[in-house]
Amino acid sequence: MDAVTPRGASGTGTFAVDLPQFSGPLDLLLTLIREEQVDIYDIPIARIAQQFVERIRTLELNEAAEYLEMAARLLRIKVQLLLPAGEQELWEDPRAELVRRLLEYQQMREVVDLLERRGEERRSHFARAYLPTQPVPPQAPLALSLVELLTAVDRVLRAVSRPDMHDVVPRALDVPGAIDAIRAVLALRARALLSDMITGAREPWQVLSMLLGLLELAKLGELRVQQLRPFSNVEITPTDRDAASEAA
Amino acid sequence: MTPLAKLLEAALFASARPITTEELAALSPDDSLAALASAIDELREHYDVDGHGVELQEIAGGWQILTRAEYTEAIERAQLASRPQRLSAAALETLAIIAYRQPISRAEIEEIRGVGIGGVLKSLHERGLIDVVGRGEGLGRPLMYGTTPVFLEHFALRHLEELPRADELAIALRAPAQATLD
Amino acid sequence: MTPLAKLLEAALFASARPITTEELAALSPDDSLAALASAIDELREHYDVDGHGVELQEIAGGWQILTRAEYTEAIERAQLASRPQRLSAAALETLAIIAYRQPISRAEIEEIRGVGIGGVLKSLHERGLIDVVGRGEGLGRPLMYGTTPVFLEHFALRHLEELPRADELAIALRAPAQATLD
Repeated sequence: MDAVTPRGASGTGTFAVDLPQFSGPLDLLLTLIREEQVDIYDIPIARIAQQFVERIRTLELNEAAEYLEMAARLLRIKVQLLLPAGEQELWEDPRAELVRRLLEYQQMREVVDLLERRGEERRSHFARAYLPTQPVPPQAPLALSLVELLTAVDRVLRAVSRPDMHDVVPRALDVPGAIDAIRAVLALRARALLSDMITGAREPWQVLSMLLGLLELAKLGELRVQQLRPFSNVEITPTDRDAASEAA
Repeated sequence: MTPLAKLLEAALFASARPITTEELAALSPDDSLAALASAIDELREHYDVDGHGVELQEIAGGWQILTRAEYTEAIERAQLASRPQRLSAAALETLAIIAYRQPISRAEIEEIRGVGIGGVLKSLHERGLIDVVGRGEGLGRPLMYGTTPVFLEHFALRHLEELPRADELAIALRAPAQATLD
Repeated sequence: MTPLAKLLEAALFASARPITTEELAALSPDDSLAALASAIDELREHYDVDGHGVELQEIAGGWQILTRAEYTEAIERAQLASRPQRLSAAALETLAIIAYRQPISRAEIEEIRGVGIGGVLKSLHERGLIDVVGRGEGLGRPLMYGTTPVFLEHFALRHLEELPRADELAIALRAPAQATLD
């Protein structure tokens, strides 16, 4: 009997395979909250965090990054709760975001229960299995215009022209282009900020090209790059060519 | 049975999937929609009243003949047909989220479930339960997913509206502002 | 109908092939063969006398429910008469990529679209819009797809060069991975 309840199995890692698997960290967290019979709006975070960490160790879930991330999140919330609250008015309960996610997850689980019931009901009926082979499956005529095809190309292009969040897309840097752009700006202005230079740059490779271009021009002595304070904007000033050669 | 009801029965028997009302109407263009509706009723009642091993169900915007649940066990025991596999918990959770939030991107689903879902999404797509329905506006213009008619068939739903509205669920999600603790 | 006749109907409906009398007997081991034979007769007569769109036939030593021949024509005609189908967004995007990048492998298309395209490829192929045009050089010598004469006909084009912006788009559609960092 003990082997089926996760609690009874703690300390005996070999039973892990017999335990109900969790579909994710939120599932595990919700299970703990139910087991401990605590209020979801007032989670005793220290206790739940400890339970959570213990459970992922017992279940050998510590391989899964998602569970570790949640464990870290719980510990961070615990620490935040220990810190003095400071300004009462501005204080926001660090558990709030977690509560929101748990409620959202719980709502989804309700839909899962419903789908499970409906799916099970449907599984208890068979559809017609024998289907006569039709000589040539007649097809409805196709409605398709060239405009639709070109619009589809557009959609594909718009999608591939921006790097995907999860993929590292190698892209050629355009340093000479950036150098031209910087020279053009400095020809008109005595002083420019880095933020001005990269406002038009929408993608990382453009920003990188601009940075490399700036460094290159600085090395050539065409301009000076200055940052007055850490994290402040970078100032770019063209060096007077004559002054530069005098100094040299 | 009327000739139209017989024709409907033949067409429904010839298909493993629900046939939409429009497709049924195309079977006999001379008959009115009212005549079609009453022939469908006639067939359903015939199966119910006369006592048949099959029944007529309204699914995915159409109609499908299915065996009655009481015979499933005997048929499976005699190995004349077998039930499809159940979906995994992960697949069901992902489907539930897509059904309620469609169109939705992979990242948004992962945010709600708290786990990566690459494999699940692929297998749901392969089973025809979900499809790409467009692209989102965000970074990288992510693919947006939605449910398909096969999803409705799998759960014997007439249409998506048959699922309870989000605010009808027992745990209605509070607005974020209300969820904060004070 | 008797309970046994209903059970037989459900089993025959759910089976993909004709069922022999022995197999039918396994459905309800408590019933005698005589009872089984009379239930089969009952079902057949019910379909014939009551007027149904289907009939019970003895085929290849077994029993099978089939739609009556008189309705097959109407069913096929109805499928023909159904309204023009539109391609899904996914199918359109895939077709567009193939049109401008042919010959192209499935893997390359999937790389550009970021999603599996098995089903889409199959339906475009069934529509006759694309076909296998050869094998690629890469690993496993993948099948390469291209558009067909049906595709050209559909747009009233004489050859592929008449596709608008053919050169420009073929270059633009190169997979991003092919752009190299220098």
